[in-house]
Amino acid sequence: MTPALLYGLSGALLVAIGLTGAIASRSLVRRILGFNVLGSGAFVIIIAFARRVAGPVPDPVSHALVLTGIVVTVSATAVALALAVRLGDEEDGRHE
Amino acid sequence: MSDAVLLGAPVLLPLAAAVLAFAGGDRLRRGVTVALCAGLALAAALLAGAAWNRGVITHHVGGWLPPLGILLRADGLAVLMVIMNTAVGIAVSVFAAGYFGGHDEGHAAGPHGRTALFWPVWFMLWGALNALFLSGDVFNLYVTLELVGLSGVALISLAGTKAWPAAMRYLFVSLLASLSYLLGTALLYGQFGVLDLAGLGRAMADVPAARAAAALMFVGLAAKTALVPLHAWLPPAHAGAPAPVSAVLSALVIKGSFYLFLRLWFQVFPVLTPAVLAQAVGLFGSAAILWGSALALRQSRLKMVVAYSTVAQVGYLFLLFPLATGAAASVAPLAIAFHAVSHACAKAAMFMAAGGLMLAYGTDDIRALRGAAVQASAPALAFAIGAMVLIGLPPGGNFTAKWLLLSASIDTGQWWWIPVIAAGTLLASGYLFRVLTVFMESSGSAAPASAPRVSLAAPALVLAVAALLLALAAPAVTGVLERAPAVGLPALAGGPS
Amino acid sequence: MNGVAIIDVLLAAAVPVLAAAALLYRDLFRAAVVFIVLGLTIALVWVRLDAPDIALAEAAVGAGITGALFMRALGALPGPTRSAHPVRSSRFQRLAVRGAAGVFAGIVAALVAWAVVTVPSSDPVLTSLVRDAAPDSGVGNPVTAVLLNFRGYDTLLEVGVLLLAALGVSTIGAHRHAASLGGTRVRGPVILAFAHLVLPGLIVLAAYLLWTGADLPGGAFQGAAVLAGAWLICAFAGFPADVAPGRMPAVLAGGFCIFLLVAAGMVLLNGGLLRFMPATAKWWMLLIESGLLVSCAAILATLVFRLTDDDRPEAGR
Amino acid sequence: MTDTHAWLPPAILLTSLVPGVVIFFLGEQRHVLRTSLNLAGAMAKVILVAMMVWGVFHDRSYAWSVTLLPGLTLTFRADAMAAMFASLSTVLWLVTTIYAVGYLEGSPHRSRFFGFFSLCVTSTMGVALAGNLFTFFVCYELLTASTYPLVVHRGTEKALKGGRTYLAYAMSGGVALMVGMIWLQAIAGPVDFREGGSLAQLAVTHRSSLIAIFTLLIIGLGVKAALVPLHGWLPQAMVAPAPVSALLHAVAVVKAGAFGIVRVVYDVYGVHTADALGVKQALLAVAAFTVVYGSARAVFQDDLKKRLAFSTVSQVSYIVMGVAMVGATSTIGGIVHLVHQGIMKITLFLCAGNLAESLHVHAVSEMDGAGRLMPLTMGAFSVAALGMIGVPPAAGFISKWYLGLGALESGDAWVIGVLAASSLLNAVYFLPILYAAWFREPSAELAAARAAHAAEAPWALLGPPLATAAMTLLAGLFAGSPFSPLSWAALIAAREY
Repeated sequence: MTPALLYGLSGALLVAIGLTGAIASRSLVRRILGFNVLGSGAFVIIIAFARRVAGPVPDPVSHALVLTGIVVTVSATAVALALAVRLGDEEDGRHE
Repeated sequence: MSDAVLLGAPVLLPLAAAVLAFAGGDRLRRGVTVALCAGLALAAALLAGAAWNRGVITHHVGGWLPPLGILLRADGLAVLMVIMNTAVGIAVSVFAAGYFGGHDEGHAAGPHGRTALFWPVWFMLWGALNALFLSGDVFNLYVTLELVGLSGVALISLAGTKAWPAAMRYLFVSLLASLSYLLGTALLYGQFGVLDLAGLGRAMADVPAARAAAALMFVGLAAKTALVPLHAWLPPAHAGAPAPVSAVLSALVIKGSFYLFLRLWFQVFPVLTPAVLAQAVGLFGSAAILWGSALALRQSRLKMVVAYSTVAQVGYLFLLFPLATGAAASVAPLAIAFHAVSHACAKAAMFMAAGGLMLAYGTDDIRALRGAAVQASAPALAFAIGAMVLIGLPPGGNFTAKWLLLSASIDTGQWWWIPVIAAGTLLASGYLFRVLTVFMESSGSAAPASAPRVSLAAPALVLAVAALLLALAAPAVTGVLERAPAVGLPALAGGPS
Repeated sequence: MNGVAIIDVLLAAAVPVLAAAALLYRDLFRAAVVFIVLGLTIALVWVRLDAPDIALAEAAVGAGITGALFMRALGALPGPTRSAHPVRSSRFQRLAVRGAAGVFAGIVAALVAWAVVTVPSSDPVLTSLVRDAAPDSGVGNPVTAVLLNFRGYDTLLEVGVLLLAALGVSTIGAHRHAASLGGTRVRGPVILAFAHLVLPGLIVLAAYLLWTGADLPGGAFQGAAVLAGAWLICAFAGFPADVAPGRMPAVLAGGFCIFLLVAAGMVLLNGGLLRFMPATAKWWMLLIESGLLVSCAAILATLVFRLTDDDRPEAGR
Repeated sequence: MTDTHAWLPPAILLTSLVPGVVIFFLGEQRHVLRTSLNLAGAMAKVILVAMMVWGVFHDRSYAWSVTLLPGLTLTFRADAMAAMFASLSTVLWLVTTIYAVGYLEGSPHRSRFFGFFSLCVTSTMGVALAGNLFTFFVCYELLTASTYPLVVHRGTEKALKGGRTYLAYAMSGGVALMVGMIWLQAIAGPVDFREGGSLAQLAVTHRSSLIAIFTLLIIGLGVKAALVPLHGWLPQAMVAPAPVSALLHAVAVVKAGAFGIVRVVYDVYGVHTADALGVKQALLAVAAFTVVYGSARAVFQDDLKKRLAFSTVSQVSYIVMGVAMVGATSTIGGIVHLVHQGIMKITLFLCAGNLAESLHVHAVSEMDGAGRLMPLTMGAFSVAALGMIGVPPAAGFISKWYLGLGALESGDAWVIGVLAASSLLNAVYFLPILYAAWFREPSAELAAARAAHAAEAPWALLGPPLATAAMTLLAGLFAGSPFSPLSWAALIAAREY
């Protein structure tokens, strides 16, 4: 059980929880939370893969990918929240 | 003309224009739009010429060879997609200038400011689509997919409050699809250690990680392409959006995720796509054709009919896989190239025509558009020609695609696609002529609230006629695809060779 | 259990638990707080996995900015829905939906876990390629080398996504442009003291992160997140944080514009998109990064402010 | 055969396409320009077709082709059969244009009408000059697309219903034809029309599929050739204005179907191959049944145009019967009837239009004394009616004579019985009309109508039917002359065998 495998499985668990939250929640804000958890799960898996061999420096490309991923996720979250607020956080959003 | 400019221009020009349009005022925006349209037309022409003479055009961004650096590559299919993107993009830009110049679709327009934001977001989308068509790196494609998705959501929400629920659902589907694609990329990178499509294709093996990645990526992209049963989000989003946005979404954005699906299927995962999986995808395609058309028959709003027609036409695209998987040579890829370009032009023309009618009549309820063939003849004619092309009447591009799909079905002995295509044609003529009949009605037709503006109908007419005469451009399309063959895609078998 | 310390086991367990908590708490505000804690825990995971750059980014952007976004959104939502949820569909129906989603998510996670387990335990070929090419990249920190040199095109599009988010929020929020930061005033003595104390430090930290990014963990995005934090504190504390309305779009799009100009410039100078010569690579990248620092900070701050239309003073918590 | 005049076939098509497109965009009130454009186009086409007929008579070949895709070429070629159908269409289009200008005086949307009218004739000429099955199909489908707006021109509920039925039949037929053609191309490669057919050697190896393909092709063509049970749309399409029902449903649309069957039997399969496959007997049976069924239904129609419509259903099957019998004489009979029926039926429809226009007479029961009020119109009507019955010296007699002789020659003696029965039925539904018109006193309303205004139609509406009536007589009397339809049919038959 290397750290990579441990965190990899933890990432897989995050994916499961995030996906459930993203699909099944009724509140839009909670679904956006779910998406963020799902994204973090994917990033944990990527960085876990980067740490499979105990070398001085883990794989820098994975780190660059995750950095890009984090920025993209925050952008998507911002747009999603802007819409969710306008829709009053109701699933069918019939507020206006 | 160095490859860097040939492949860089279609991506960087729109992004630069987006920055200028966002930072500058109205006066600057009109100039930027004209300059961008001219620039992209020139870039597309040069790229096509280079591909015609030199075959596949490639450029290593930053000078680093893959797998380290990112490869930009334009093979025949990519060049066709860029040309389609440019042609439809220019027409939509002209239409949008007239459309947003006037008043909004009579709904919560909000301050003029919001429609001014249409231009930077649209240019971003335009550049992102070109980036998607030209990129050869699987993670870079994730970023372009996200850029396309987010700009789509922003454009839909331009239509004001009534479009926000549809924009929200579109965003959720887009996010789920992008994240599942990202997970797939993570697993591929973990397993094979490279990120460029060609490298992945070479290293591909039937291992659990590859299977998981394939499943995640294909389902995600199928959701973004609104393949039945993952299509429910499309009609409200495409019909709710302002007309130029609906045209772009249905004509171009759908093709982006399908193009990626095709690239992965033929270049990266050929090992993992057995014939039985291809047949399954073909079945989903057939379900889309029949189910989309059936729903289109029952719509009372014009834009909903056109939106469900997109769901149906997407089904034809997915017939490519059963007909081309495993075949050494097949005409199916050529058929899909024709179908993609022809559907893009015809669908964009129909949505623009519907937008023009909506501005003139104030509503897009079909019953209220009685006698449009007389009162608003220009948009009605554009819609009619677009409908004729989509039904598959010669000499349209869809007709050529249908002809090649039927030939491929018979050549490969898969005769069961023939009744599907035949039924698709009849159903399409059903739900489209239903609308045209209402246009031709003379009794009890009310005059439109405002006279339809020619500037709105002209781009629609030009695109519709282009789609109608696409069959005559067949030698050029075949030539580009043969001179710059796409990796993994079966060669064109149409030739006497 | 080679190389696995107790802390790893704890962190690996804590992360999913916190995630589940964030999604199950009835009160959305408490869920958001747990989400921020989750972000910080994941930052610790990054530290354990020897990914300092990502730890910085996760803490500043993942937990910080995203947390601020959620707080801002929850602040704008009508009160009652934030806590008790009007149960329209029957409990059984909601359980069925949640159960089905759980099963589907379980299958996906099992698929992913199965892949994670069977992945070969060798470093990807790219690691050695980066190590060999690092000297020519002009920077010491390999992550920055990958981000701005080897895969600079990714970062270009990524900044595009960020700028697009600012545009999207403005489009949805019906504002002419992201003309001004605006935002709410808190005027509390605590925030004023806190601002006086921490602002100069944050700005110096942001500049430091930018500069060291070349050779040590750090970089434009991390610096931008810190600067955005400073910007928010300024605005909340009521200090004049507004850029002149007309020039705000230029600030937002400035970094992206510089990046585009450099990309195109390299075609003219070195004959390739984003192709830097080893000698001058460091300075071009620094130019891009400084542009990104200011613009991304402005964008992140705008995302938080323009999220909602109302500018009423922050109510209660 | 040198290919000296490759420009001729496309020039013939352009003489109606160019005016058509220009007329589309002409303002409603531009009568003079529109009429002159129409007539100029018609005259130019007549001259060019005359040149072509002269050239073909001297064994000169005119072929123009463009290759769209490998295996898909658009070819227009003038052979003997094409020359005949082209000359028939051209002459009758000129006549009908003159009639239509007069008939539609003062009615709305004439630019749209004449635009589609010209497009329709262009596609008919395309059908005539098609050099291979693919080109034939392209023009065949364009014919559907361009005739639909003419059928629903008036926009009334009845017209739209008729249009819907027409589309349902035509689109289904088109799909059947397309599938059949692609299947044939998959087996035999691209199929060009060649005198004597080109499937002889394939008949042995692919017997069952060739029979299935023949069935599909005949179903596709049978819709327009109004073979029972595919004839349902023809009577309902009679709701169109008189010039439309005259040209389209007596000459263009219906003849395109019959001409298609002639092409398939003679130039694709070849007479002997079709006979060997045993499909000719089935075709003969269907045609014979349609002949009798059409005439029988016509007897019970009170509406004049519906009666003429069912008469068309029966008469077109004379052509199919002639084609379905093996033997030079029956071929001559069938092909010459293609021309004769066209001339006679157009006269009847034009006269029916005059009666409806001047005396508002629509039903047979209202025709008492019409002869006294409109002697010239009724005179032309009588000549054509007698010709249809087969009374010498009118043209109808000649074609029935040759069909009878051919039946004896090919051993299908029972066909003479069918001819006799049909002629009898013709008499039963035509003679009462003539008797009522000439020998009965005009009813009260008709007398009042005579007092109201000059009973006889204006010259623009009177000239065309008189001309075509004269042609009926001339074709009968001068059957022996070198350029008569009969001798031309003999030339074709000679080349086929």
